[in-house]
Amino acid sequence: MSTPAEVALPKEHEGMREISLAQAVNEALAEELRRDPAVFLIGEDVAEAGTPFKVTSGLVQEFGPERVLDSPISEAGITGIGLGAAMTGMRPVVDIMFGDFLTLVMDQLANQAAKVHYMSGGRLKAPLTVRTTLGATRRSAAQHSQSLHAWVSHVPGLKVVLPSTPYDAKGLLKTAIRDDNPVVFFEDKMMFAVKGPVPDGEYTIPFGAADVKREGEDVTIVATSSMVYVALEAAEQLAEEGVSAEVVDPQTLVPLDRETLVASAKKTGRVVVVDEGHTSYGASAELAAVIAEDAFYWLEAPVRRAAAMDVPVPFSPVLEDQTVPTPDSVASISKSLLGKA
Amino acid sequence: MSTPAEVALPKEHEGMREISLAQAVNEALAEELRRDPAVFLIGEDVAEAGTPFKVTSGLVQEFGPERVLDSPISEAGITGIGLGAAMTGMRPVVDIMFGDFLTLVMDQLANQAAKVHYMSGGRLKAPLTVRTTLGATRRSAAQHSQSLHAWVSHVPGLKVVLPSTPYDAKGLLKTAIRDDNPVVFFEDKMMFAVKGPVPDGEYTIPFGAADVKREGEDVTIVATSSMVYVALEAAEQLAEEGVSAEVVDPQTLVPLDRETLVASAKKTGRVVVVDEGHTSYGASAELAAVIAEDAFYWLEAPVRRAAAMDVPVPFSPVLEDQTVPTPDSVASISKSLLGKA
Amino acid sequence: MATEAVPAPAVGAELALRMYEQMQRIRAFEERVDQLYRSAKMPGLAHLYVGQEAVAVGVCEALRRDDFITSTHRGHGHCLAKGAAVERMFCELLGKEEGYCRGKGGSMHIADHEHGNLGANAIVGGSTGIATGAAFSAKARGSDQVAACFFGEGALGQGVLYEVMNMAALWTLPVVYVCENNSYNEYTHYSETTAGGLAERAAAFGIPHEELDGQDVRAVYAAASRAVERARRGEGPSFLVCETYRYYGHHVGDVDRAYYRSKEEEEQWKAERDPLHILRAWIVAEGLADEAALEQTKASVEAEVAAGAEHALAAPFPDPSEVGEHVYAG
Amino acid sequence: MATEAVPAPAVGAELALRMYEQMQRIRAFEERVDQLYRSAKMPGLAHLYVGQEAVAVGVCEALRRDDFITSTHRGHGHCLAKGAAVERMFCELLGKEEGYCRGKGGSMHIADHEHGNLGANAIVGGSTGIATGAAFSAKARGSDQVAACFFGEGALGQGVLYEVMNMAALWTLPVVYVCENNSYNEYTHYSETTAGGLAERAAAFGIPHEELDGQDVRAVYAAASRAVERARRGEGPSFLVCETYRYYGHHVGDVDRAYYRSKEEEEQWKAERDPLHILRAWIVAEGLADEAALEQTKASVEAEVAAGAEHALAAPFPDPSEVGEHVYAG
Ligand SMILES: Cc1ncc(C[n+]2csc(CCOP(=O)(O)OP(=O)(O)O)c2C)c(N)n1
Ligand SMILES: Cc1ncc(C[n+]2csc(CCOP(=O)(O)OP(=O)(O)O)c2C)c(N)n1
Ligand SMILES: [Mg+2]
Ligand SMILES: [Mg+2]
Repeated sequence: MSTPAEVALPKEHEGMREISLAQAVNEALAEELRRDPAVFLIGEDVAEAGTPFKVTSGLVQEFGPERVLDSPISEAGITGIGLGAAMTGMRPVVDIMFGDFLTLVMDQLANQAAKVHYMSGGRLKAPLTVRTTLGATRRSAAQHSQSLHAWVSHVPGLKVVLPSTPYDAKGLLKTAIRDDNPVVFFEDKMMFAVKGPVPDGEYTIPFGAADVKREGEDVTIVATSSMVYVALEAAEQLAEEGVSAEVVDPQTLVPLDRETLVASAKKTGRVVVVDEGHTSYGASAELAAVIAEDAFYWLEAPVRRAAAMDVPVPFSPVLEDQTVPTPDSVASISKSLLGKA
Repeated sequence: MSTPAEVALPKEHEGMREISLAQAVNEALAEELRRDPAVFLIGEDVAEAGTPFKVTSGLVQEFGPERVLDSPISEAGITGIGLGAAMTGMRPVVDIMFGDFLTLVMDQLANQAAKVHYMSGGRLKAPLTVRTTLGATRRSAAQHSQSLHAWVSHVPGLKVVLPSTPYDAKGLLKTAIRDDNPVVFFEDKMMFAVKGPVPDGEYTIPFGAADVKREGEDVTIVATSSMVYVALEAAEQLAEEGVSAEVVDPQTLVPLDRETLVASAKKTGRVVVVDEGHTSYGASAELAAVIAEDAFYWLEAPVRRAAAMDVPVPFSPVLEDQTVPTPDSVASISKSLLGKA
Repeated sequence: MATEAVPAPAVGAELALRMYEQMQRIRAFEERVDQLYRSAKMPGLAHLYVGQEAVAVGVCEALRRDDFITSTHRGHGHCLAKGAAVERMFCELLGKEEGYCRGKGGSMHIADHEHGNLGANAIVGGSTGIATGAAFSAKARGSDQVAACFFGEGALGQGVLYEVMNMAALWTLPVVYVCENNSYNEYTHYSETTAGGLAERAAAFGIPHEELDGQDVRAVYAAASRAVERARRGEGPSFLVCETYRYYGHHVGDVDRAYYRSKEEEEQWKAERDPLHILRAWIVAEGLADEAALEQTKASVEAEVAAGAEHALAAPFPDPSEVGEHVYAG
Repeated sequence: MATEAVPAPAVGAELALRMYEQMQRIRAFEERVDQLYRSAKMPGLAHLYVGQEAVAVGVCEALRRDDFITSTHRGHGHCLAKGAAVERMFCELLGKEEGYCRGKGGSMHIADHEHGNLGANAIVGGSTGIATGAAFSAKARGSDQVAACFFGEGALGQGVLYEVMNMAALWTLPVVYVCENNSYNEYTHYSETTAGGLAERAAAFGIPHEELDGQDVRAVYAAASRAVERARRGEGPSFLVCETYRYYGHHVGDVDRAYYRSKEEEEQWKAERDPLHILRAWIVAEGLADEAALEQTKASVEAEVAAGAEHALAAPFPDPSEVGEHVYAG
């Protein structure tokens, strides 16, 4: 996302603290490590360094180097080891530092982890969580900026989670770790510092339930991960112009809550899908296709996509900033659907 | 595809021979090897064995083991070597035996080959062709039956080709080898024996031009690779019931000929997309989304997808056969769009 | 560096006869698979283990039931050697509901979790991560289980093997890597695809290794026992290179093999280095059993195999509705 | 097996002074990059090469202009050593149109095809395939070009390295693998991530290898010359392990390093094993130049670097419309 600014989220509860998304993830990991001796973390620089994003800081101190393991730079190997451990009684959380390195683990994820339950006729299972990142505009160039969630979403047997707020991240990550299936959990690097309210106590968030981040009547903006903030900012802009936008966050791409998405589309009749993956053959295509199919007779205008440009992410800021959806671009597409170009 | 039966294709020319798709690919490779000393083939068992599908038979005899290389079982390694050779003056054709093994080369393809031209500001280039396979119903189970073209189609910088006939395969493969970009070329394993007319002389087929395999008025069936045969059989069935179906083969998913697809959709007002990849987050989602967006005001019914089930491909024939689109299922979806359920 | 010369447990009569029976069972099973294919009764293809029986049996006899194995596309022998039943295996190969994987896996994905078989694998080298992870888990759970990871010499081409061997060595994981060198990667001789030595690949990570005659089940058993006990004692991984040979083609359809290996080579292995002959001769020479008793064993496993195949042929397919089941657990 | 002891070309005055200048250029460049970062004038991060200069310079001086190199995330030193101009490099690091990649690559993807630099790479081990493929191409085209493949010891964790080393050995490709062991994979000491030896990883494939002092540019040059000439003669790959050290953090933002390495360790390397000190002392002792002349060289590259940075700061960004260009060639 291009604007990591904190956005006041609609949700407000009692007994909430304001913590960052990085802290929320850290708490989820710590709580699950405490709760279940089968849980362990493995990844590059996850122990003393706490990852480059400082997401796992402090965990090795509490749980020791046997449960928080610094690994060699072997993404395929650690995912394979995580899988074998998952198949034999453990609940590994594998840290793949940049989502761009999913390229290296697709065999372990797609050919092995995703299929073992099915191929064994339900007799083996792989309760494996892979945490990784997505998102551009960090000036990290083409190999450290990709949002590759569409790939894993295309693989039956994997579940795919894209939280947008600290609250969601914590609750969904705990669900992921307890799930008996391989789950790929994407965190936007630009979101780690974003703060939001998180309750003190224990909670989990179920998979397959989209969350309406803002209610509205005129247009539906379906947005994933940090694009939720872009959508909310766009909704603010639109509100100033008298347009009421509903922002829907699918939260999990697999399983997908088609019902909530389609219900919102039917209500507003106009939909923009915002996602930070490349546009073509991206997650936004599936979301758009599902809505265009199921809400067909309710739509007043074509479903539009605002996703990343179909270019490798360039380094130069003047170029990179153009490649991602922005509040302005989302607001302007939304208005065009309402004939207010 | 479930029905590898030969289907009479509409195209008829003078001076044609009937050859199999395997032979057509073989001819394309031989001609390009003859034409350009920079071309070489590398892959597992491509030399004396001629691949398990006998597609490269005879080439090592003509071109020698320096240009037709049996490699170790190192998919990532040979793709990386192919890339380095491509960047320094060669035109490698890398053979990835089963499309399922693309899992192992995604880093070389997506992080390296796809991006090198862009990342270098246009100063380096990678004229690399990767030939691989797709398609189920060969009783090969979950790790030898996938159709993973959606993944590579999502990566800007790669071109993606899915030929359906011997004629197309030959012309498109020659274009791929001459292209200055990395191209992933998918052949359906079940199609190798399918025969079709191929002219004697030299020809190439441009990328980005969809081919209308059958003209019709009532419904458009967009179909990729061997699904074209399924679509044509469905069209035959529909014709018997008085429904005129148009069958459009995109031929290249990247670049995509949106115009031809959308024009057909506008003409018929009803579209089914048939693809052998899994449905969710698959290539069919992009094709459906593009059509639903651009032909929105012409559509009489939602764009429907007939793609592979979202399950790992099961071994047992009674299960596997259910996972893929069939002429019956495509015809029945088409009829439902016309209110003839 | 070789695995230390801890004295291998002696092979007594009971063990020798069990190994003989298991090897015969594998051979009979595989020969029946070939017939099923040739009579078009089996869907798809299969990669037969005939000729390599001593490796699977020698290693698995050194393991406990609760130890793990991971296997390959050529996995029937490993599966039987680890304790699977002939009948349920045939059911799997024929895509029947009673199969180990309810017909969903087939030959290349057969798994038998009751006996610790975490599955055959159709990706060359694809189970090396799983085996190493199972060893990690055994250690993390404080159990003394061991994982044996079978793969062909072709898997030395897959990078992930080196990644996991490094971690197995670093973290002293209880895993035994079993490289079955049958000289061929499909249709290409391994000397055309493999630089340097085979055992050296493990030596690079400081992993103890042995090269041994994979046709002599007693040699395999002895080396495997050393490696397994080493792992169980918490001393980490080992690597065994077993020289062996497959008698049939790469898969059942590979019948014209002259372009990649000679009839003489095949005949020589069968005549001089057949694992069943070698063990049988030793049993008889040692007086542990006579020819008649061994013939009796052979006849009995052949009957078991024939009955198993018949049963499987008659068994029902899974209900078509199962296609959508088991995509997700829970 | 070490690379054969062919006598290394002697380092004369001209070469010594050129190497000194190149090393100074790299150091001055990197120190300026650090300043640019700290004054918030550079977008993103950069991984500085300070401390490792002798490796890039020693290897690249053994190469011809038309030889290839591939580089890493820590790639500025390689790029300069292979002949790149300071000004265009700064332009790239600042995302400017005049940069080697028109600002599209940045620090981690800087490439200079005019001097055979096929690119830095932000995937650890990511360029090992490219380098080996460039060597393949050199051989296939009948040229006598050589490819040098730089990587950190962390890349020994990546499987693809083993895949391509196997093929380089099998096909006697003219590639020199240069492993720069600076002891750290980011924030983790390599002994925690690396089992066995480093050079043994190449030995497994029968690749000749040498372990050497990466702070002594003459030692690097000598070993690289042997390896390069061997490759040029058609005798295949070599593997060099260069012991070295990075003075700065893993990247410019890594300033609090106490949790993973001590100040003493850092100071000791700087005081006792600085590659510039070592070369300078030798040059003076041999009477090839005096301190004043060397100071003069230093001042002149520092001026060049300062001017290059100023130029780049003032240079224009690419036109925004370029974002959609260069996705596809042709
Ligand atoms: C990653 C991968 N690449 C290629 C193949 C195709 N393939 C199947 S078996 C085989 C040869 C394996 O040789 P080896 O490992 O020696 O086992 P063997 O067949 O001799 O038992 C190949 C290349 C595959 N299944 N997986
Ligand atoms: C495949 C991959 N995994 C992880 C990273 C993140 N990362 C960047 S540099 C680095 C450490 C590299 O260590 P080494 O290879 O020794 O090089 P050095 O930084 O010491 O020069 C890591 C883990 C990466 N860029 N690529
Ligand atoms: Mg073999
Ligand atoms: Mg290092």
